[in-house]
Amino acid sequence: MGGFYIDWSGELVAFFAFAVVMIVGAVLMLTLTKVVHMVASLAAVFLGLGGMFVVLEAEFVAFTQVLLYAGAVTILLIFGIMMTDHQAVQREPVRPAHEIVSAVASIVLFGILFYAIRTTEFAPSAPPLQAGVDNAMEIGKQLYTQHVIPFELVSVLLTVAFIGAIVIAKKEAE
Amino acid sequence: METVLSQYAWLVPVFPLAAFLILLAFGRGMKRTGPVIATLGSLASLVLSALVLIEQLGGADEYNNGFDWIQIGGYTLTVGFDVTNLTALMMVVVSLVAFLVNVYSIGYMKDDERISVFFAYVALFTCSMLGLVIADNLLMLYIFWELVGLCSFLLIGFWYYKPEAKAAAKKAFIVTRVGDVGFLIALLLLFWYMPDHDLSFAAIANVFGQTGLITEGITTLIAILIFLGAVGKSGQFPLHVWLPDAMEGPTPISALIHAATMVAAGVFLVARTFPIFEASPAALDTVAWVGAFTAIFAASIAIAQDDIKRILAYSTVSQLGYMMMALGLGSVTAAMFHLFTHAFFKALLFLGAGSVIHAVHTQNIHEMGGLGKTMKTTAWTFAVGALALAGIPPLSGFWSKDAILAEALHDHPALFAIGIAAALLTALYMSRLFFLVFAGKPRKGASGHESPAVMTVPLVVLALLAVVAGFVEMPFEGTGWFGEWLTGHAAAHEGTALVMLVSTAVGLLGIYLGWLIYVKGAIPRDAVTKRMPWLTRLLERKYYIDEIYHAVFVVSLRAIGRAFDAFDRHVVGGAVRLAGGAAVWTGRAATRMQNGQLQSYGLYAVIGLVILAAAIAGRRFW
Amino acid sequence: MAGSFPWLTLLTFSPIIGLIVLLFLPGTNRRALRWTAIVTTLVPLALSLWLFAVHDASDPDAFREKADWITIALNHEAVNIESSAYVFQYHLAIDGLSLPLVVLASLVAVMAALASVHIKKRWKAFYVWFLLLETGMLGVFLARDLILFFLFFELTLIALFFLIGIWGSLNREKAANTFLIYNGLGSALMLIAFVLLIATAGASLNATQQGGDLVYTGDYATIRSNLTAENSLTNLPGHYENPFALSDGMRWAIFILLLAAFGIKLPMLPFHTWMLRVHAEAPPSVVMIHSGVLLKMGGYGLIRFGVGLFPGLAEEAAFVLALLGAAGVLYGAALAFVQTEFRLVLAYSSVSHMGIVLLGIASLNEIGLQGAVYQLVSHGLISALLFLIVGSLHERTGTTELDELGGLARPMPFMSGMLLAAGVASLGLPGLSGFVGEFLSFLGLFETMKWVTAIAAIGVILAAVYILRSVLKITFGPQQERYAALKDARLIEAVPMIALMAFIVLLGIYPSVLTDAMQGSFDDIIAQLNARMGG
Amino acid sequence: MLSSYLTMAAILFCIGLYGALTKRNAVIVLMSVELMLNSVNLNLVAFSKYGVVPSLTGQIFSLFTISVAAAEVAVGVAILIALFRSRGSANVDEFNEMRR
Amino acid sequence: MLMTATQALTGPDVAYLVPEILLVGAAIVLTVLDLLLPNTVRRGWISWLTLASLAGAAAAVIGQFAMFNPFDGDAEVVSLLSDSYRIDGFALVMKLVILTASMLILLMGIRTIERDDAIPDKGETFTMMLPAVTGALVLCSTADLITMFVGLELLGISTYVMIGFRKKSSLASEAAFKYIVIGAVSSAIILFGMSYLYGVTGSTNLGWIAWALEQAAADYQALVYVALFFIVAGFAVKIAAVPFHAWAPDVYQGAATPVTAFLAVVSKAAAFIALVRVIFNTAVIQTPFILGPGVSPVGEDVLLALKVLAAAAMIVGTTAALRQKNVKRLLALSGVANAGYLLVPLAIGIGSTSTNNLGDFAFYLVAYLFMTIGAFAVMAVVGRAAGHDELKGYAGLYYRAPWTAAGMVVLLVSLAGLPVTGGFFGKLFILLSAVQMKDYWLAAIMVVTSVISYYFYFSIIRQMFMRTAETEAKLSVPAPTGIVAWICVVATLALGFLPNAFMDMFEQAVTLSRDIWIAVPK
Repeated sequence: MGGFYIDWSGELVAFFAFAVVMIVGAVLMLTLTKVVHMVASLAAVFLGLGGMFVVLEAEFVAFTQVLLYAGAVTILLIFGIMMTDHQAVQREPVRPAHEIVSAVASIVLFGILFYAIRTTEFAPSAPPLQAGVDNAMEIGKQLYTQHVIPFELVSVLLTVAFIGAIVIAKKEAE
Repeated sequence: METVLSQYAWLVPVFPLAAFLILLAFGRGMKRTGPVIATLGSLASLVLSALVLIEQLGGADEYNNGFDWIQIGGYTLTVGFDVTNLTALMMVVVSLVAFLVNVYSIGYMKDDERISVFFAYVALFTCSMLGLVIADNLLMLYIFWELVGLCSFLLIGFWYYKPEAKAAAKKAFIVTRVGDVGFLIALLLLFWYMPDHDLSFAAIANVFGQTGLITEGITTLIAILIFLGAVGKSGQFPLHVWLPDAMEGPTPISALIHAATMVAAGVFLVARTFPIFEASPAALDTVAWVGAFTAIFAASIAIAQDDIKRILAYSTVSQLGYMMMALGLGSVTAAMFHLFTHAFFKALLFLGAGSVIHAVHTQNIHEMGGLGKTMKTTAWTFAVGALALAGIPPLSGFWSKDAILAEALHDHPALFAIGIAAALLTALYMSRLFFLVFAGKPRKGASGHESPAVMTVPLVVLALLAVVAGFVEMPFEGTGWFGEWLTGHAAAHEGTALVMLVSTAVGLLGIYLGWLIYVKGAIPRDAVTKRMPWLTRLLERKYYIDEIYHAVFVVSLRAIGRAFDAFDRHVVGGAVRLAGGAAVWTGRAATRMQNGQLQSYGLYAVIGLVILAAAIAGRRFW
Repeated sequence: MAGSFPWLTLLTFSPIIGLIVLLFLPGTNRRALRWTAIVTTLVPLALSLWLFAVHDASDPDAFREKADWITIALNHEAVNIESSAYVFQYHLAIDGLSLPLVVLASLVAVMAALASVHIKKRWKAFYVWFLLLETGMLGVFLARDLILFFLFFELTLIALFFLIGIWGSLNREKAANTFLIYNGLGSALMLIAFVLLIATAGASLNATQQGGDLVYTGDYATIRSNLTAENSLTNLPGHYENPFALSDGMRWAIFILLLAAFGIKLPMLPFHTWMLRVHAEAPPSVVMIHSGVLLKMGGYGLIRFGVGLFPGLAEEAAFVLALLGAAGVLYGAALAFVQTEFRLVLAYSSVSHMGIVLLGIASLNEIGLQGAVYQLVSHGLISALLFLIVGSLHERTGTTELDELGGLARPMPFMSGMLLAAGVASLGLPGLSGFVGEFLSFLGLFETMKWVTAIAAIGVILAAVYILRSVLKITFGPQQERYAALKDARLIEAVPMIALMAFIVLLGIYPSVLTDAMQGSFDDIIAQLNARMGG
Repeated sequence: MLSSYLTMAAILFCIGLYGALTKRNAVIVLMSVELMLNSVNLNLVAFSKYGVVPSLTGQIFSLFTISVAAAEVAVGVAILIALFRSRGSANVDEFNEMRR
Repeated sequence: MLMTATQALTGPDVAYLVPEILLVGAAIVLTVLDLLLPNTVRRGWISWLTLASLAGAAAAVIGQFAMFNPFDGDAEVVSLLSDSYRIDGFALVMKLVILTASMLILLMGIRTIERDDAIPDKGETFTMMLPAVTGALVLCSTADLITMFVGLELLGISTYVMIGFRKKSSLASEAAFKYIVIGAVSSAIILFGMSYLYGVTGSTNLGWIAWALEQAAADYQALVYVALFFIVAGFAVKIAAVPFHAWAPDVYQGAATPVTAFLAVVSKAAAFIALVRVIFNTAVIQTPFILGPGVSPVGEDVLLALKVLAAAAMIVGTTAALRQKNVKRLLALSGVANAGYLLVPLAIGIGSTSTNNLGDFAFYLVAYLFMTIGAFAVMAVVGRAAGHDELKGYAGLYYRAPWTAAGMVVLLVSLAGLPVTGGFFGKLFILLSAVQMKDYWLAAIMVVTSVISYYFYFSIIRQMFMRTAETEAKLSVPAPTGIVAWICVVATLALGFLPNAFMDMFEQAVTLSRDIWIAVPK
């Protein structure tokens, strides 16, 4: 990067806005005490990420993100909470050593990543992808040609998960 | 002259061997016939060796024959036999004494339930001893040397249930082994230094006869090491300690092995390898001084002992010292002569002692007395032996001891003085022994009775030999054919008259003193004890040599063993445990990681990733 | 005479035939099982004696059996090589070094089979493992391929683990474990050394125009000749530096690995502690084999692989080897002297006697090497005999503690006599085999290292000390009441005792029977050493 | 610009990781894992636009990731429900019946 | 842009997917049948039909040898969708391995699962194996990161579900939960690495990546490091290499024994197979031996990381097992150690003296397969009889089931790496390669840990042969389980006596340059 020359383009502004939402959401998820609140803040992160995808001109992905994550996954997690310990409150830490070591490890790992990102100078050999409006169309095409095998496999995977989840979660008649 | 019988000399040891094998295989059922077979075996040996001797006396050539024993690459170890005048003579001595002891033992051992075992051992010993004698090279001699040691060990421990016998047997074996190691190393040295790695006596004589083939240092080393072997076997100081203890064996064994034959093997060995000694004055001196010291040292102990056989044992040690001294003085003739006569009279004394013990069932001379009346034959034959030992003319001991003293006087007056002193002591302790046992009144009701003929006849035969054996070599012109025959040149006889006078006087003096003390009581028995109790104690306790050895060797070896044991357990074993412990410890740490906490598992993974990245990739970016 | 019949294979695997027969016998019929096993062990004995009789040192190929076993063509891309392969062969052969040990192994096996009367349970399984063990040890001495050798070596390991663990005395499991781990470690070191050898000296390359045929082999002879011919692989195509060249450091590493591996088995100081427990815990007939044959695999390996492959290094290390040997002799003797348990006395005595083997090896001359082998054979016979007697005594008295024994010569004259005879054989009495091995080893070493030999010779005295101490403690002394009613040896015990003693005497009186067979076995090694000195 | 997105993704990843390693409530742990997976999507989409060789593949990859992650959550929650039935607790640190 | 030249799946191409399609189809049909049939109908036949479909898939794979004969050196690899999917020698052989293992495990599990009261839905447990195996087969064939990820997840989610199906055991639920969380985290880590790899090379195709990585490693060294290290770490979790292994004992313990066997063999093998493709197309190529001097050190560093992982796995796996008294956990730790051994051929790279890493890997994998499945089969029997999986359950097994005990000895001896077994030669080949590559320390660790492992493998033998059982009653061995155990024993011995039979076949069928290194479509 070399220096902190900041070009306040529209993308950057949007990026920062979403970044703030996401980081705040993520941090809140870690610090809030009530489980339901945590889920709500996580949903905020998901939405922020969807916004970021839009900024990156990946509208289809953004759409999927919002639908699947902010929608389905969050609901699923709320179900999970409801069916388990919905009154539960995150208690005071009882494993300080574990938490400190985890924090240190996470921070060091971030340090490594940050170092790697910052020391790299990106010199793309091609201009940024300007997908334009037929983004979804192109994605669809590729999914059904180039990536048809994983696509079909994912359908199998979803079926498996579906059946599995039902069978596992259903109550056994004693 | 043609050698006819000498070619078959190898049969001499084979007869007793055959007897041994027969007894070993069938001995259990042969309590009666077993002894007879063994005796016949030794008789056959005696006859054949006598014939060989006669042939050799007749001037037959020396005869040698053998074959390869081990052949490795370019090296050969051989076995073979040698008939020379020396070996022929020794064969006769050995087989004669063996035969007589066999006969004697038929009577002496007849009540023992393991009599056939006894005779088997004796036969094996006879075989080994004869093998030792006729061996034509040093290795073969060594082999038989060890075998006679084994037989000695077996026979000392014959009454295995007696703790003393067990201890004595063990001691005999181990102490002689110390000397044997010296012998072994000498053997190794000789093998690598001799041209063509030839260990035969002929080659040794040849090589060491010439100067310069082998350096003097090595020669001396070899000689001393060989002598070390002889010291062990012949009970010379400082390895004499086993011999008195060996008296725990049956008395005929003491006569055969520990008086007449095996213990003389040391002398024989030195005589056989004498060219090596001759090439090294230092070695000769060593031999002479060790011999002389042993002679007087053992004689002094003998005075203070109470056990009849122990006295005789120390006497043997002392006489062997004489022989060694003779060898050290360079006179094989004198040494062999004394060996020859000593074999007879000492065997006689032991068998006589055996006869006494057989009768009174004790070995303490203070518990005997007056046996001269009840055991006439034993008494007079014993007297002959004692006089011969004391060096009273014209018995055989006189002549042979005289030859040695003459050599000493000629070469080394100091040694002569020691020899004379030892002779005095010899006469003293023999008279003490004789008078206490046979004179005076019976003590403790030990009246005794004469032994059967089968025991007394050998006594008589030996007594005769003890009388006449000395006449083969007298210090007069024209009578010294023994030395000439044995070594090829006649012994010098200078100043012998003086020696004869002095030694006779000393002998008589000793006997007189003994008579004064023990018969007449003119000098109180405790005269010395009262004034110098420490001296008596010192002599009684044999100069504390056993105690010193125990402290120095046994205790320290045990301490070393214990120390090593601790080392083995804690250091070597500890290292092993440590290695195993490292694995277990790692495993324990790894197991502790398995705390069941999912998040800990995740944390390990993250830490692992961080460390891998930081350590391996990170080094590229520092 | 030999024809093309696979005599060596028959010899090695004949116990397996008996094993198969055993499987069909009912497990409760003790006599049938035992006699099947005994008869089975007689087959290899007969074969090995026959081989011993007809063996001709000048015709080493008379009984060579070689067959392709594992030949694997490997991928060879990225290297300019036409083809490459692993070639591990089934390769058995005899020579003067292995022959005496084969005879020893088959002989001791017969004796141990006879001695198996002491086995009180699960006979069928016992004989199965027993016969497997025999195949293993015969194979070890015959194999001429590194991998094949290793297979047989490990077979003995597994078989012995079971034999100790199931039929041993009180602490058998622990003993079996100790044995397994310690010896496993030894063979692991050996495996590393072997793999290093195969990967370097085992590689041979036939260069052609386009590339070459690269073959990695475990063949002993190939590895040996490659090791001696230093630069056999400079014809590697391309400009790679010879990747198969062994640096001096690697040579030393391999040599030391081999030394340690076989040193553990021998056992060499300070790798001996595992053996104590085995000696103390294993059943008599197994200790007979263990002490009588398996330890010998260590000495055999040292000579065949240590000295045979690296004579030059062996020469440079000779002094250290000799010191280790001498230390073993004295250390073992001193420890044997203070033990209070007879089997431990014998165990330490083995340490001491195996020290003599090292001395013989360290001499690196023909006398010493033959002496070492002689000592191996002799100690094999003697210790087998001793442990047979110990087993018989233990069965009767229920103890091997020296303090609790005594005066057994009266109730058991035959066995006591045998014990005494075996004892004196063990302490190196001339006329018995122990002496010859000891003497030749000393004699050989004396040429080069006089002082070490002289110091080690003190062990001769110590041997007398500890052997007599313990043997006399057991047999001599006043008779003890509780042992008065004990019976002397049964016929089935006496026969192996007498037979072993007969061999001990034979080897003691007429050593040529063995030395002639070994004649020329070490010519290669000696020649190489001489060449070194000349060059 | 790419660096910013990557940094953002790294932040999310590490926060998710921290959450997964420390949160006691099993549902939150699952949520944290989702956060980690989401950060990957950000990477992919960012690379898809600004990468060395920009291509749609990144976006497609992220679609796969999203669907797989959803399936994973479903199964995870189902297992958690079954576990909660037998344990009566949704605290991760109490799921330690098996250890050592 | 190369990637935009998209390739569609044509009709004939479907023929190459027959095994996978067969399995998926069977899975769906059987599941539907299971759901539709009334509860009164017995479900025993479902397991046999599952087995049959696996056998069908295996037959189909064998049939594919006709389409692409790997033994023919000139045959061209069948590549679908620009290497998303490859039918090459490596894929075919590995698919056979996976299918063999799956069939054995299924056969062994038939009776075990039927008798397991903690599994209410037995039919699903069997049918769920089919998508799992499909995932594994996909991993054998794919050379595209996306497909690889999906395959990995298909395998993963199916196995989470299989463990979770043992609902009535709270241990199993705990195991499933642990496994899914750890699995998801590892997936996230792998994905993170993959995303970077995609970013710096612009492709998810391994062939392209292999080609582009040399430049990328020069330009974006740090990111390439992160990418590869993250991928390695993620896969290390899947294969249970230390310190990423801690989940394994818990999960193995909780799962039903056949499922455990599936985890230990199929899951591990599939992850390894995928890792082989990744590593050989990235790290192994980025070494001086291939690209000449001056290449970025990243390749060698990744290999070094793999070596460290291998060493740690061997050491920790073996030593931790020393104190383990639960046989299932013990086998889990043994699996950790074996992961270490299997990592070695990947980690040592190739050089002028050794290029047969794949052969070493495959041979040991096959040996591992047989010995581990065999051991699990015996464990299933013993564990059921004893009611627990503790070591003492094996006491006196020799008296109760002598032949089973004897077979177990062979398997344990093989696991310990002693001759004459497949385990021995597997280790030997790896060892030879390691030494040829001059990685002596790794070789030393291999050998020493093998020796340490004697202790616990033989502790089972000690229990079986040297202890007495509480009961003398004969142990009944269900026929399918017994057959599996004996197939494994015989195969283990066969691999030991005739290692060349498999090795030759493999070395002829698989070559690095054709099967692993993907020719970049220029």
